[in-house]
Amino acid sequence: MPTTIPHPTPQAAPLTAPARDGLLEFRNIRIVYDNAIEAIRDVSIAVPEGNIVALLGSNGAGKSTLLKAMSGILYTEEGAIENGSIRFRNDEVHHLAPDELVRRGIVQVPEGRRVFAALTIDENLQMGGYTRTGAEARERRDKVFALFPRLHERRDQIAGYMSGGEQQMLAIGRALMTDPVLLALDEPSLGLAPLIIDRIYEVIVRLRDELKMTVLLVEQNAQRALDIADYGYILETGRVVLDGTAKQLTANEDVREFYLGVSSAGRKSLRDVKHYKRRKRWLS
Amino acid sequence: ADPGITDTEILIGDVEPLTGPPALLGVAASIGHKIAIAEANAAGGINGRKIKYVLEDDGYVTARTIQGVKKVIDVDKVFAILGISGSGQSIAVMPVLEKSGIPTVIDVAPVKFLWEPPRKNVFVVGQSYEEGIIHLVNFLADKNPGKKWGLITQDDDYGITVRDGFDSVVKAKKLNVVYSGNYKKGQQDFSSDMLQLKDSGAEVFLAGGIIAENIAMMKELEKLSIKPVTGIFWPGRIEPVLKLMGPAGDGIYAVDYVEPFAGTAGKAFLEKAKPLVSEAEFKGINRYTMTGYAAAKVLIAAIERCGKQPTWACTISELEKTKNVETGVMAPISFGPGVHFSNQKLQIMQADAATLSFKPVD
Amino acid sequence: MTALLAIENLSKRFGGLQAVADVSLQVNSGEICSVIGPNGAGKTTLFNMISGVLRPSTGRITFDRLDLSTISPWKFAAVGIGRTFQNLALFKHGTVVENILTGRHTHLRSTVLDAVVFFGRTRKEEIEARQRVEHIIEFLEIEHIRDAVVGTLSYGQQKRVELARALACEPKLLLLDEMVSGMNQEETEDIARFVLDIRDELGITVVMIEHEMRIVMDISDRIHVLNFGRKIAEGTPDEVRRDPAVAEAYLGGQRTEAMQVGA
Amino acid sequence: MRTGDYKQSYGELVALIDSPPVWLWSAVLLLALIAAPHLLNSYALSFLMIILITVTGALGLNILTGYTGLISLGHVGFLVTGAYAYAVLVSKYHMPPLVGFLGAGVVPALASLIVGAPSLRLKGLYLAITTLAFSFIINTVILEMRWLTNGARGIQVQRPEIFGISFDSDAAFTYLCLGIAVLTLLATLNIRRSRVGRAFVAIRDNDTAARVMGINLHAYKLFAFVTSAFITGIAGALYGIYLSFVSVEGFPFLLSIEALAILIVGGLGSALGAVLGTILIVLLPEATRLVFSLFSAQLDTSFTTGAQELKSMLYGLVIILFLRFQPRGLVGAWHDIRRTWVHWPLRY
Amino acid sequence: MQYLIQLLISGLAIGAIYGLIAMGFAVIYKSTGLVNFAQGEMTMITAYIAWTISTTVSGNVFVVALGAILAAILLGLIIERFVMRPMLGEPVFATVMVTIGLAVILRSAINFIWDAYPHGLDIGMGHGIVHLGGIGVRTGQLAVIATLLLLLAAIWAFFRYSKVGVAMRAVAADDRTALLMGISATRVHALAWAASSVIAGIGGVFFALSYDLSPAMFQLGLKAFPATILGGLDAVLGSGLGGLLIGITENLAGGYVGSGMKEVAGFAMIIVVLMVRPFGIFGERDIERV
Ligand SMILES: Nc1ncnc2c1ncn2[C@@H]1O[C@H](COP(=O)(O)OP(=O)(O)OP(=O)(O)O)[C@@H](O)[C@H]1O
Ligand SMILES: Nc1ncnc2c1ncn2[C@@H]1O[C@H](COP(=O)(O)OP(=O)(O)OP(=O)(O)O)[C@@H](O)[C@H]1O
Ligand SMILES: [Mg+2]
Ligand SMILES: [Mg+2]
Repeated sequence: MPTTIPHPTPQAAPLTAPARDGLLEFRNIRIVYDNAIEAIRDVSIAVPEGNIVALLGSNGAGKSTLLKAMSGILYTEEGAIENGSIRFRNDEVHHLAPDELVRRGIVQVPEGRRVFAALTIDENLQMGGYTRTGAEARERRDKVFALFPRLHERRDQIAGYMSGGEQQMLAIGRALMTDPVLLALDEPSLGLAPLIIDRIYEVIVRLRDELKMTVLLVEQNAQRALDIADYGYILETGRVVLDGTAKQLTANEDVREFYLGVSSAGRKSLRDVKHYKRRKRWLS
Repeated sequence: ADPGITDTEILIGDVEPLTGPPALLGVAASIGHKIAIAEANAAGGINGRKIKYVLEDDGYVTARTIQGVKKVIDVDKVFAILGISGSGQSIAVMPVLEKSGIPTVIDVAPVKFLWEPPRKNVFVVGQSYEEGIIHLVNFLADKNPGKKWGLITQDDDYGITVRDGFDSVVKAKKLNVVYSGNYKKGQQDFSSDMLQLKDSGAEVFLAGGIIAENIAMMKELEKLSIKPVTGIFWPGRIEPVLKLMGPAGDGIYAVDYVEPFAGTAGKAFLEKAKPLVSEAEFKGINRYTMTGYAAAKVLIAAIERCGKQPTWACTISELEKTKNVETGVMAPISFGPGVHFSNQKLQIMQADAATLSFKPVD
Repeated sequence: MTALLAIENLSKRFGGLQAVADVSLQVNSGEICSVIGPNGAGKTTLFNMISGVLRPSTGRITFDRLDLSTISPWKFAAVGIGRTFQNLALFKHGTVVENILTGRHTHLRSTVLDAVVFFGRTRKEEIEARQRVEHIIEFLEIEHIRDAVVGTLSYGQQKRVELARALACEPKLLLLDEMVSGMNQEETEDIARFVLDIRDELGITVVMIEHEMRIVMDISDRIHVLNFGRKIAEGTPDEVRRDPAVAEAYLGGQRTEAMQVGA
Repeated sequence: MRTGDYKQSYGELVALIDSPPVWLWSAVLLLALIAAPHLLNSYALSFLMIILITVTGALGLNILTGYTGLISLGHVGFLVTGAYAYAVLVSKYHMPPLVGFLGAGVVPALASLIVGAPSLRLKGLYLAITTLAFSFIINTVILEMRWLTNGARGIQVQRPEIFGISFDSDAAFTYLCLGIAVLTLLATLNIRRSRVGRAFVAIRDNDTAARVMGINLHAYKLFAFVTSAFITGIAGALYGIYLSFVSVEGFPFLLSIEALAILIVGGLGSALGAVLGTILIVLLPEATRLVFSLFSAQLDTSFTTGAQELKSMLYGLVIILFLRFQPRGLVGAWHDIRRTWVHWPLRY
Repeated sequence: MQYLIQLLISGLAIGAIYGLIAMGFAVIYKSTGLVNFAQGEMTMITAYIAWTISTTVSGNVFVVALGAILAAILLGLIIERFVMRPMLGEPVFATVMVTIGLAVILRSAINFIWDAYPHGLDIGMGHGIVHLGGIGVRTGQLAVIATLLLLLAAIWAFFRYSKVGVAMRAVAADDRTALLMGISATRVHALAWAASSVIAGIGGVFFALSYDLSPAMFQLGLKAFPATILGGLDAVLGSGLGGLLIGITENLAGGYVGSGMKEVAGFAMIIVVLMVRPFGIFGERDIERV
């Protein structure tokens, strides 16, 4: 089993309840698709209030699956939680309907933007504020426009025709419309220009620092994520293989090699990548 | 022995549309069969054998009619067949019937193809649409000489037959036809058609619809405030139609070979039927009940004449010997050697909106 | 070096929006070249015009000395232009092998009637196609998923299948739209290696759209920068990195050092 | 447990049937079908005929709707055109039946160009409605061309005689249907594993990408229309012969819907699905009848319309429940069963 | 001239009925992305219920209207809850097929509960004939045209201004993401089914008023579906207008060309219109970006 490496994490025994407690907790959770594909096996993750927690891992590791479980929409893809629980503010929430979860303050920006293509930007935002009253929604919309002026400029445009980056902004803005306590972002930097990523990360940090929002950040761009995160988990094929504070992770040799692309000799050029590479130690 | 017959029972099969809109005809015909059978059974059956009736639904889909007929022949192994669905359907099952050689009396949809040329084992009770039309048009033409004529027909086999009959009288009597319409089966709105009719100034009108179509046409004419002399054919001659036409339906002419229910023969038939069928079935009685009843009577009588051990061959030859069999619902029925069509006598009747019934016209 | 692709004063309007405005650029044979620019700058639109998905509003695209406006869009593949898509455009009910086989379309000849009979020439040509596909699968190291239905694969794997499909067309010019977005470092390294191999071993000219500066700066020979549909800069990675206009419009100052090799 | 078949050569990759058990089962099935006409009574045989004819038609529709993703709500239009082409050529002009069958394929194929060409710009249901319109228009045309088609009177059709072999008996006619169905199945599978089939599927899954791969969308959509109409037309001719009487009324609009139902219930886009779907849809009414007679022998033969209506309600209900629990159709169910079989008793 | 006006009026009247049912199609399509092949049957049930109310409870127009609307709402809700909701998240084709199965059930249910004979819906005013400048029109016909126009305005406002209206479009576009935003897709669907059932049901009742109830009435769905396509599947208003257009075309063709050409004329027009506007007159082009 995986944890043969001596990494300094408090989560030494994965089979027990997590050592840290948080606003949102996944406890020993196991998720199966189609009654056949086991996407998540016994994962425990805690997201403490007011923190940014990064969730890293390669393609197909199960990151998005965890977020789907959190939002209560697994059933739409024939997925089901077979074991374990999800707790929010110490209540079990994994059996709640999606709209109830949103009302309680859990929201996610889904992978791949998923804006309502046929609706205008304004209408997309309105849908974000669906669970809120008219006045609340208007107020929040002004805040979103302040955060992303570009959305304001094009508010009457059909969302489907916007560029990828614009759509990502809209998706985040739409999620903020729900007035969340916990915001989960599934790969927010996907397909965005560096400048925009900077902006979005600034926004994420501000959400934590100024609005005391709790953020669960799923990312491929490990460098960026660990820069702003307080704590991080690394997921591989449905298991947590490593976790620790952002600092600890950044210092870990494997993480540096495989997620940050830096070796002891500093960052290497992609021109010089070798065909045969060192194996990850947690796979040995 | 031939199939379908045991010491105590004799099986008769039938395939009718029992679901969907044409159920109106299929159910009514099957009730007619049932009345005749119940009557015979009450009188001790056919030489001691009770008649059992096997009925299949074809939903008015030709392929299912074929399967239904094969089922009653092959699986239920009936002794004889009655009825059989619409005209297209009975034409399509002809090869199956002929090949099997089973005695068959058709009553629902008398079309020429079924008896021209005569098939050895198939008999048809009724009258052809063409003859019906010719009779009606001749009657109306004699009564309304020199008038302008209008006609509308359905775009199917039935419609063409009606049209051909009409055309033959037009030619013979040199009628002045000012409107000739042709509507698509299933059409529900007749406003433009009736407007055209009005525009043409037609004074005598042949409504070639079936049921709902005729009602819609009459109501449309009422809206346009014209009331030509109108004639309809037997498929649409059922009493509830008059209620729906309201005053617009008063005085329309119809042609048929079965007795109207308002006449003495009709009343007597209803009297007889009442104790033999359920209440729901009694409500389902219409003219097709009479055609079904008559055919069943003829068949039962033929089997009966075969005595203790009826066979197909005997039944067929006895059917052929049918001579002036009284059924009480239409003129006496006769077949003959090589004549497998009973060629019923026609009569004209007229609608009376006050009593919601058709009354014979002499 | 000859220009494989020459674009002159190309523009595209969508209603009131000028998505690409008066862009001219050249891509030489054997180059790896990148197009970068902020979101909505018109990069994908540019690719769409080069690959025949959209017709330009004005301007000219010359490929291999052929004016592309003179041929039907579906012939672009036969001329030698292959591409991948920003948001994955796979045939998601088919297996990996089938998807890649579809890429061989222009190299096969059989008609409907041949297909019905599936004998002789048709059979031979199909077998040959499969042989080639196996080579591509080997080249891109996706043997383990060759029979999987594409829709069930992870994003990174799907991207690789798309690349394989484009290679099956045997293009002279390969357009890659955000190949490594959504990939982690390790997978990015793999793709970088493949792109280099594609150029070096297969001799295919590559144009990439990327937001991931590591790959852009590390492996491109030339970079073109678009902003609001216009070209604002062009040059080697070093030139572009230092260009203040690019920094302001796109890179956003503070992280450029991190992209320096060896930093 | 079988662990898989390892291929030795590239040639094996294109084989239609690549494992010995499948060969075995196909052979057994074919033998069973050949024996069937001598074992079944004519009622059961009529189901077999209908199934074989319907399979042919469903495979035709499958090329257009299942493979290429062009929904047709008017496929009965091709069916009726094929039936009339055969009836006119053979019954009216006394051509040999082979010519009739050829005409039954070619005439609908030509007609499909008339629908297909203007529909190239249309997608999804917008295309579906033009096919629907086509089927209604074709009915009107047939009814109007009385000199050729006898209008609403319809045309009698005899069972054919080809190369001196009479297909008059039910058994012989079943063989004819079987032969054509098997050929159609082979043709469909061959198309599917070739360049053309892949192009069809590519158009269905992503037309932009298909075009970038060098697929001429217009041409291939028309190919799909033509191939599909050709096969459907042949099925139409067989159906006409089976009915022994070709008339517009014998080909109600309902058949178009039923054909789609077959594909969906079978599993869209799969030839095997089309076959399984046909069997289910054709036999379902019979099955509901049997269920009914189980409950009450009296209900079944009594002629209260109520019982008949209940029967068709049961039919609808079965379809709904089936799709509820097996939305990917019979093919999906088949895959699930196979997976369970291979993996049992391990779950994942 | 009078001939033409007469044709136009009856065209509008039947077209308004098509339009109402077409709007029923469009409402469901717009919020669930499905074509409801049972629309004609649902329309028919509402009309039959109205008839039953008029013959057993009261022939008063308001009683019948209220009863029919309530019945239609209930019907829509029941179907959504027990037939459609279990199919949530399943492939579109399978779900559409379920509506076909539903149509079979409803059609048989109608024949089971009522009979195959035609019935006239007689609620007093509908059958009255008024003469406008020498042209006879039934009051029911005038009423259906007015109702359609009223509903068109109401629905336009609903989709334009109400949050729920926008939510319907959002759910149709991407129900999973709508769920993530806290929009209860099931509630939106239920609303859509109820609304569609009512709108189409009104069309059915008017049809029964102007013509008759008969087991063939479900075929109205087959007439209205093309109208929906003509107007644009996702355009509720467009569908209403599409119905009017088809009604008028059919009547003009019937009045000037010949009655056999009625249906063909309607379809021919649809084909011609789709050649020019592939997504219907008011439909929105699919948003496709690569
Ligand atoms: N709807 C589904 N049905 C079946 N399997 C699924 C489904 N969605 C995901 N999976 C499987 O579950 C596993 C985890 O997928 P998930 O999308 O959660 O990964 P991820 O970590 O988000 O990857 P990525 O970085 O590519 O987004 C994968 O193996 C995937 O194939
Ligand atoms: N089919 C279309 N119709 C209307 N507008 C479009 C269309 N395609 C693109 N646009 C618009 O053109 C502009 C350029 O889009 P494009 O997709 O080319 O940007 P991009 O540079 O690829 O951005 P990104 O990096 O985010 O992918 C955007 O503002 C977009 O909204
Ligand atoms: Mg993911
Ligand atoms: Mg782009």
